[in-house]
Amino acid sequence: MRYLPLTQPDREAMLAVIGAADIDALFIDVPQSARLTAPIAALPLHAPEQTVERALGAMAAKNMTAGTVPFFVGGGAYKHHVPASVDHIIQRGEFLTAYTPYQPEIAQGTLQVLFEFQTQVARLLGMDVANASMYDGSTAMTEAVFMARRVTRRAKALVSAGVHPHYVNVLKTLTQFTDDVVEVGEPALQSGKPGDDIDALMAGIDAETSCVVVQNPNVFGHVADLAPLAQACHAAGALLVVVVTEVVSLGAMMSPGEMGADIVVGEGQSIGNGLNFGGPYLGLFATRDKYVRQMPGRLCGETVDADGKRGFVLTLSTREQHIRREKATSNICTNSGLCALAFSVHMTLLGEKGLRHLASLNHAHAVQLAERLGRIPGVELVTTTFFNEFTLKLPVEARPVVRKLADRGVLGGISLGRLYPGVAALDRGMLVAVTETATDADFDAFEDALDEVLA
Amino acid sequence: MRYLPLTQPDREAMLAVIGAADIDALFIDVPQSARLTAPIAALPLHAPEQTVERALGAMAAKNMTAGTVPFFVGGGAYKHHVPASVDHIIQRGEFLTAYTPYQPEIAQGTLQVLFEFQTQVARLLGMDVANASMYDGSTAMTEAVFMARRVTRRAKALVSAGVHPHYVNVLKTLTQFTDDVVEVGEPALQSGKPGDDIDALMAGIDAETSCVVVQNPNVFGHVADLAPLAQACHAAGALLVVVVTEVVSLGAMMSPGEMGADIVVGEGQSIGNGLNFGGPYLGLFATRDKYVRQMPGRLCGETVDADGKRGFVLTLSTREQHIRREKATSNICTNSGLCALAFSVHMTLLGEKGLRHLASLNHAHAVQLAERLGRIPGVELVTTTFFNEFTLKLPVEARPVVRKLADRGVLGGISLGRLYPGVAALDRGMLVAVTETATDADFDAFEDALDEVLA
Amino acid sequence: LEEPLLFERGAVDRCGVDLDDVPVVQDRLGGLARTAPINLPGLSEPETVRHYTRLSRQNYAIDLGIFPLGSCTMKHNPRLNEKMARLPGFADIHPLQPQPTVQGALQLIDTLATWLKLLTGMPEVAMSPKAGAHGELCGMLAIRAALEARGDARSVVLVPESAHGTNPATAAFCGYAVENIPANARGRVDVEALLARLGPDVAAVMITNPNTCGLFEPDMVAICDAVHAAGGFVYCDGANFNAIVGRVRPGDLGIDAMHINLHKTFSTPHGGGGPGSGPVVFSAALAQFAPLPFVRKTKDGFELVEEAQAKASSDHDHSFGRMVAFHGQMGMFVRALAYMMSHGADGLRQVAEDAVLNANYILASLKDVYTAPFAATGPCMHEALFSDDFLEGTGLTTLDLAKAMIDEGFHPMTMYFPLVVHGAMLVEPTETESRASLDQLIGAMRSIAERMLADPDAWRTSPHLAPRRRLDETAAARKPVLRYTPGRDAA
Amino acid sequence: LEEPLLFERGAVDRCGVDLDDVPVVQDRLGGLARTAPINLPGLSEPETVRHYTRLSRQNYAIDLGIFPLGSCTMKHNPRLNEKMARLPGFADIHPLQPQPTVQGALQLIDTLATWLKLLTGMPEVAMSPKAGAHGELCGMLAIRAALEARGDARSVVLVPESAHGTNPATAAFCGYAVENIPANARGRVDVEALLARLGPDVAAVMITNPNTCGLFEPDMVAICDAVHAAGGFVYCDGANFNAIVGRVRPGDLGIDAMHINLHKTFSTPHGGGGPGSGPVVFSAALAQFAPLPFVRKTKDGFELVEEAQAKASSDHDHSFGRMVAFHGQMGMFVRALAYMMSHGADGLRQVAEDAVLNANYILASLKDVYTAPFAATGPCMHEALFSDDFLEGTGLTTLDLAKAMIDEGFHPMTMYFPLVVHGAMLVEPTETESRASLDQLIGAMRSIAERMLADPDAWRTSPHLAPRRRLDETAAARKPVLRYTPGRDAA
Repeated sequence: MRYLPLTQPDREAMLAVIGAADIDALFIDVPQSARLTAPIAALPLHAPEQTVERALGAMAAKNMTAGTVPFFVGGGAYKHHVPASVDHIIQRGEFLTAYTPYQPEIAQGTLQVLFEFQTQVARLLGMDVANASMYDGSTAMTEAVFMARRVTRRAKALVSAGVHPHYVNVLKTLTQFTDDVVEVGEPALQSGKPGDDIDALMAGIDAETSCVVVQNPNVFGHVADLAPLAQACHAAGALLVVVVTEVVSLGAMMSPGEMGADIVVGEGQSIGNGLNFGGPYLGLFATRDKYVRQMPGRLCGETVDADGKRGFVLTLSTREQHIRREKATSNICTNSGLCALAFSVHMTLLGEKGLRHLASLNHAHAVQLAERLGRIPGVELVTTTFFNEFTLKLPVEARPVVRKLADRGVLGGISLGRLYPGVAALDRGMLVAVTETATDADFDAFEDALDEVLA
Repeated sequence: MRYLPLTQPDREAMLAVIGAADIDALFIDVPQSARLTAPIAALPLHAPEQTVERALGAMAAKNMTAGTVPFFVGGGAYKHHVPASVDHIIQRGEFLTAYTPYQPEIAQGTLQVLFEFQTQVARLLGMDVANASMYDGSTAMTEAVFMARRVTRRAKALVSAGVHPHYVNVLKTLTQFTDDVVEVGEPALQSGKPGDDIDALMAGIDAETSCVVVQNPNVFGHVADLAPLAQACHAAGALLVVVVTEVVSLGAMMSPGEMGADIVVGEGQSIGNGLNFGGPYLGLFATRDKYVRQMPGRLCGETVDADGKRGFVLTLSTREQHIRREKATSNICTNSGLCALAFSVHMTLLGEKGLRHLASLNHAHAVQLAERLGRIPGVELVTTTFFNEFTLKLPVEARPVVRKLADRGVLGGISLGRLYPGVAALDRGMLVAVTETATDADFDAFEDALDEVLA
Repeated sequence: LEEPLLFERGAVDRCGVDLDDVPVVQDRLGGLARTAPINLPGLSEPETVRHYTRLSRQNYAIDLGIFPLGSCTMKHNPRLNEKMARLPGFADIHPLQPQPTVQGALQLIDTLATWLKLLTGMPEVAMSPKAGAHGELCGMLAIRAALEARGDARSVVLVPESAHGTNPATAAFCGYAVENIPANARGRVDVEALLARLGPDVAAVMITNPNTCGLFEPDMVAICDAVHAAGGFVYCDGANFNAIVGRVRPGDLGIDAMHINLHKTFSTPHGGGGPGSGPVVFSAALAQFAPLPFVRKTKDGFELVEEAQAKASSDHDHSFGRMVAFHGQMGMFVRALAYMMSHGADGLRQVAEDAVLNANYILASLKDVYTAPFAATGPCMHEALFSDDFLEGTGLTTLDLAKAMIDEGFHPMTMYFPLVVHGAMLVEPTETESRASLDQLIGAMRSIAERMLADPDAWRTSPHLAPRRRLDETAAARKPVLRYTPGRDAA
Repeated sequence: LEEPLLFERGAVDRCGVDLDDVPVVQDRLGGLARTAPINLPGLSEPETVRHYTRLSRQNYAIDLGIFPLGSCTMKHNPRLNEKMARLPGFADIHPLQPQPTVQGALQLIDTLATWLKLLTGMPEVAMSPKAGAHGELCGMLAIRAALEARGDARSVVLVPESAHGTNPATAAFCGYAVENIPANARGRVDVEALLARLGPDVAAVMITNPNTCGLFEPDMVAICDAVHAAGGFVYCDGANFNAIVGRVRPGDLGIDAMHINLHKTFSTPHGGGGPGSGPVVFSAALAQFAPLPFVRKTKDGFELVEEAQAKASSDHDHSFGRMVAFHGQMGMFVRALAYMMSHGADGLRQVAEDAVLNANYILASLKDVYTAPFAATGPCMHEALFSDDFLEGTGLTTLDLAKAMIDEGFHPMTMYFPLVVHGAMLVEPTETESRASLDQLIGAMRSIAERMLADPDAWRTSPHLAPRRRLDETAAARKPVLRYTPGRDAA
C-alpha cells in the first residue's frame, strides 16, 4: 500500500516498544459489539494507480466538458481562461500541503499571500477591508446578513428579486430556526430590467430593516446604479449589502464601494478558479473599516517580529469559534485558502491593465452575441443593460430548449425553469453568459442550433 | 507580451542609462543588408494562451493516444504506468528550471539526485559505475563502441543481428568518416531465437576486435545467456558491450553485469518517462571501475565541503570537451538530467520489491498474450524465450496488417518491414510488446482484431 | 533575499497575460462604466512565478516534514488525487449544465456517497457541506428540523468539555443553549453527569469520538441509547474518524449524525487553510431531513434532485433546505474517492491501525520525559496527549517548547488544546509517517525537553532559525493592519 | 535537517507503488530468471515526495532568481509549455505507431520546422539532434558528406579562439584537424588571419555569432563569401541566437549550417542539465545531405520519411544517415512551438531587443567598477563581458567574486569563459528579467566589488550562506566516489 510507510517488521518492533501484544490491544476501548474484524466486504480492496485512473477517467469521460463545446452557461459560475502558471503555483507542495498558518514563523508564505489577497479584494470591490475568503458566495451572503444584524441590532433583511435564487435559499435555510426576518422580492421577466426592484426595496425600508441585499449584475444579468439605494439605506440606519457573482465585471463597471455599499460579498471563482462542477469556490467578503470587528471569517494582519522585521499573522481571532465557542461571530472556521491563492495569482498576472482588458472583451463578446440572438424570430432580449450575461425570452418553454441544444453539442445557457422551478412566469427565460473563451465559431454554432431548435 | 517584464518606460529609461538613442543603436554591428526592419511577415503575431492551447490541442487531438486504445507497441520504447508523483516532482521549479550543477554549493539537490541515479543504474545493470545519463540508448551504444576502441586500441566492432536496426544505423552514421570497422550480423526470422547469432559472433572475434555488441532482450524479444560470449570476448582481449532497451526486464532477468559485460548501455525511458513520440529519452551507460576514466558523459562524485560536510560535485570533467576541446572523449556535453530524475524517482517508488513485481507482471502478461496469439491459425510465435516482447510470423506481410489493426483502433505492434525496409525475409514478422498497462479486455480486442484482419 | 509585497513590485500597466483584441461595440453598461482607478498592480509571468515560488519557500508543509498537529490529521496528500481532480471531465464542467451532460459527475458523487455510507454504517449522507464546521451545522439543522417536525421544542444541547471548539458555536447558531458536560479523570465524558442531565429539554448531545484527548469513548453505545431514550439525538464530531476508519462503523455505536472531514481522513490537501469538505452521514431517523440537493440513482441514470423534485420525493420531503449555492466540493470529492479506491477496504483499515500504532509509539517513547496525563488509562487512539507540567519551575511553557521545535526543523504539535488539560500538547503523527520520521521527532522532543530542564533560560526566545522570529500578535490585533497602504511600510 | 541518501533511508522491501497481482504462468525466461539481489532500496510515496522535495530546495533555479550565465541563456520557462507537452496526444504516443495515427505529431514537427526555417532564412532543417553539441555534429557531418560527395578530401577545420568549447571536439569527431584563428583586440575574429589561412585543405570554418564575447561579428558576410570562394563551408554555432532572433536571419549572412538550442532561445527548461534539443538549419548546398528521418508534407497529410523512402527521394538521396533511434526531442518541440506561437514574429523580435537592452544596461551600469575589456568598441549583444583585472593586487579572482555572489542570493555569472579574456566574467541577463531584477544584480555586484577592494581578506572563503561551503573538487577527481557504498559514509 503505497501511502503507508510502515513495513510489517516496523509494526512488530513498534508494538514491542509499546508493550502491546498485537494491534487489537490498541483498540480495547471499542465495545466488542462495534469492532469490525475484517475489511468491509461490500467495498473493493486496494487498487493500483492505473486502476483508479481508469475508473475515474471513465466517469470523467461521460461528462460534456465546457472546453470542448460552444459554452454559454453562467448563473453564478463562469468559464474563464486560467493561465497555466496559476495551477503550477497552487500545486507547489509548500502551498498545497501546508496547514492553516497558526505558526506564523513558518507560514509567512501563506500569510503574505492572504495579506496581498485581502488588499486586492478590498481594492477590487472598492471597500476598506476584506477577509481571507469564505466557503463561497452564497454562504458569504448569509454571513453578511448576520453581520448586518450584529451591526444594526435589527433583524429584518430585504432581499432583492435579482439575487440568485440559490443564494436566497441558503439564506432561508440558515435563518429558518432563528428570529431573523427575510423578505424576498418576486422576480418577473419584465422587459429592460429583469429582477430590478430597487424602487420597491427603497420603499420597503423601515426602522426594523437591518439591511437590503442586492446583486449586481443581478441573476438575470441586469446591471443597475445602486447609489440611490445606498442613500436610502443609510438614511434609515440600514446597511446595503451588495452581492457580486461575476467579479470580472468589476474590471468594466463601477464598484459596489463606489456606489455606497457597506458590505460587499462575492463569488470569486471567476478569477483563477475553474468550474469544478460547483466547488470548491471562493467567497469574497469586504466591508468598511468601522465594521471590521463585526466581520466574520479569517483575517491576516501585518505586524513585526522580535527583530523588528515585517511579518504577517492571523489576527482578531478572538471573534472565532475555537476561542469564543458559543459566542463566536460565525460558525465558519476555515477559508478557501488555495482558491484564494489561485485568485491572487491570476489577479497578479492580470493586473489592472489585464483585468480591464479582460472585462472589455467579455462585455464586447456578450453585446455581439446578444444582438445576434435577439434577431432570431420570436426571441426577445429582455436585458438591455448587462455585463457578460443576459436573459432571453423564448417563444416556448426554455428548459427543453436547453436540453435540445445540449443534444446538438451546444451548452447554451440556463433555463430560468431550472433556477425557479414551478414559477410559470419565468419558464420561457434563458440566461446566457459569454466570456473571452467564446469564439466566433461558437457564436455561429449557438445561433444555428437555437434557430434549429426553435424552428 | 506576458513573458517580457520590461515596459516601454523601462526601455526608454534604460536606453538613457546606456546612452543609446534607440534600440537600433545597439545593433549597429549587424551589416545593413542583413537587418530586418519589421517582424517576419510569414509568421503570425503574438497570441493569447488560449489561442496557443487551441492550436496545439487540435494537433494533439489528431493522434491516436496509447492510453486510449489496446496498445502493444515496443521496439525500444515502452508504455509503462508512471506514478503521478513522478511528474509532480520533476515539475518542481527547483529541478525543472535549474542549470547544470556547475556551482555545486547551490546545486546539491540536482547533484545528490545524480549520485543516487548513478548508484541505482549501476546496481540495476550489475556494473560498478554508471554515468549521469546520455541522450538516449542509441547514442549511448555508439559511445560504448568508441570507448571500447579507446580501451582496447582496436578498431573493429562486431554487432549482433539482434541489435535494434536504428541503433545500428546510428553507429554506422557516426563511424562513416572514421576508420572504425563495424561488422553487423544479418537478421533472419529463424524459429526459437530470432536475431540470436552468439555462436557466429564468438567465431568472428579476432585480434582486431575491440568489442562485441549484443542486445538482450534483443530487438525480436529473444533473451539469451551471454556468459559464454563474455568469456570468448575476454579471452581475445575484446570487450563485451550489452545493450538493454527495456530496463524493466532487469527486474526479472540476470543482469548483463552478472553475465560478464564490460560496458552496459541502455534506454532508460521505461522507468519514469513517457513515450513522448520518441524523445526526450534517457541513455544509460555503465562500466567496470577499471575503465572509469575512459567513460564518456557527465559524472557526479562525492566529496566534502570546507566544513567537512558530505557534498557532491561534477567530476572527472577533464574528459569533457569544454576543457579538452578537440581531445575530448566524446562530443556529448549534456545529459538527460530531468529524465534521469524521473527515472530515479520512479525507481525509488518501485524499490527492488516493486521492480520485481512489475517485471513479473509484464512477463506474465506477455506469456499470456503470446500463447493466445500463437493459437490463431497461420500465426507462428517465433520467439520462445522472451521478457515482455515477442515476434510473430504472420501468414501475410505484416506492414499492412499493422495498419489495418490501427484502423480497428488497436495499436498491435510493429511490422518488421518498418524496422527493416526492403528486407523481404523479415516482412511477415510482427513485434508485439505487452506491459502491465494491458488489460484482459485489451487482449480480447487484439485477438479479435487480428483474427478479423487475417481472416 | 526578502520578498517584497506584490504592491511594492508590480505596476498597474504591467501584465502577465495576453488577450485577444476587443471588438468595437456600443457598450450596454447603462452608464456604469468604471472610470476611477482600481489600483491593482500586475506582474509579467516570469515575475509572478518567482514572487510566489519565493513566498512558498517560507512555508512549512507536509511535503517537507511531519505536521504532528493533534486533531488536524495532516497526512500525505497523494499526487494521483490532484491529477484526477484536474481531469477536464471533472474540473471543466458547470454545476448548472443539463443533467444528461454530467452523468459521470453525478456517478462520482453517488459512488463517494456509497463509500461513506458503508464506511460509517449509516443509511444517508449529505454531500454539500463545505467544511467540518459546515457539516456540524448541517447535522444540527437536521436534528432541529426533526424535532420541529414532531413539534418538540427542546432548547439545550449538551457538549462535553473535550469537544472541538466549533461544536458550541454550531449549537448556538441553531438556536440552542449550550451546556458543558465535564470530563472525568480518565479523559472521557463523565457519563454519570451526562445521563443525569438528560431530559425533555435536551435536543442533542454533541460528542467527539475518538475525543480530543485522543481517547475512544468506551461508553458510546450506552450514551446513545440513553439519549435516544430521552428523546434526543446524538451528533458525533467525525474529525477524528482517521483513528477508527475500517475498524469501527459509527453507525454501530448508535449515533444520528456525523460529519466527515475529507481533508483529514481522506487526504484532500489543507491548502494553507482550505478549502475543506464536510459531508454528513445520517441515521434513518434523520435521513428525510437531509439538505438539498442530492443525487439519486434512477433506472435512466443519475439524477440531481433539486428544489422542485424534492417535494415530490417521499424520502426527502422534509429536507431542511439548501446549504450552498451548488452541490458541494466536487474537486474534493474526486480526490477523496481516488484516495478511497487506492486504499480499498483493507487499506483504510490499515490506515486506522497504523495511525493508532504511530501515536502509541510516540506516547510510549516520550512518557518518561513528558507529562502524559492519561497514559496510565491505557492506549491512546490516533493522537498522544502530553502536558507541560514537567516544565514546572522552569518558567517555560508549551509555547516555548513549540517554538523550540521550529528551530529543530519541525512544525509544532497542537498547543493548549484540548482545554481539559492545562498546557496541553497534542501530537498526531498519522499513518503516513515512517518509523524513521517518528524516531526523528521523538529524538528532537526528548532532546528539547532535556535541554530545557538543564538550562531553561536559553529557550525563551525561539525560534531563531525560521524565516521570522516570534511575531507580535498582540500588536496585530490591537491596531489591525489588514491591507497594504503605500508609504506606510517604506523601510 | 540534512537529507540523507536514498540508500540510507530506503529498504528493498519498501514500495511506493501498488500493482495488480501477477497471473500464474510458466515462465519463458530461458533459465535466465534473476536470483541475485539487485539491492535497490524503495520508499513509500509520502517518503519519496518528501525526499525529493527537500532535495529540490538545495537548488538555485530560474524560478527563484536571475541566472546571469553568459552563453547559457537561462530565461523564464513558461508553464503553458509544460502543460502543452503533457497533452496525451503528444506525450502518450509511440514513435513507431503507424503514421496515419500520428498525423498531429508530424504536423507539429513540420510546423516547428517551418518557424525555424523562416526565423533563420534557411531552406532546410534537421530536427533530430538531441542537444547543441549533437547539432554541431549534425552540421559538420553534413559538411563532410557534401565534400565527400564531390570527392573533395579536405582535412582542416578553422575555429576562432572565441568559439564554444564543443566546436573543436565536434570537428575532431568528424575526422578533421582543428586549427585556431586568433581574436583581434576588439574581441572579434581576426579576419585577416582567417582569410590568410583559407585554402583547398580547409573544409569548414566554425564561427559563433554573436560570439562568446557577446559581440556580433561585423564581417560575417565577407567571411562567408571568402570561405565559399575557397570551396569550404561555414558552420555557425547558434547558441547565441537569442540575441538576434527576429532582427537578423543567419541565412542572410551566408552561413551553411547552424544549430538552434531550443532550451536557450526557445525557452525549453534546462532541467538541471538536460534534456536539450538542437535542430540544425541548412543552406541549399547542404540540404540534400541532412539526416534521417524527416517530415514531409504530402497531398494526403504528413509523412515521416525513414530509410527506405529516403533513397527514393530526390531531395534527400544523399542523406548522411540517422543520428538517433527515433525522431528527436518531441517533448521539447512542443514546448518550443508553444513559446514561438505565444511570442509571434513581433514578440520574438522584442525578445532579441530586450535581451540586448538588458545586457547593455548591465554593461553601462558596471563598467566604471568592473574591467570591461571591449566596452570601448561599442554596444554588446545579449551578454556583457567583464574581467577580474580590477581585482589585481587583492589576490582575489573571478572565482572568489562568483562565490561571493552566492552569499548575496544570486547564481554567479559564467566564469573564465571565453578563454580569450583572462579571468572572464560573462553576464547574460536574458529578456525575461525585469529592470528591478537587473538593478538588484547590479547593486550586489557593485557592492561586492567595492567591499572586495576595501577589505580583500574577508572574501577568500565564500560562500557561507549556501547549503554547502566550497566543495573539494580536487579530491573528488583524484579518487572518484561515483556510487554509494554502505558503511563508507557512516557518520
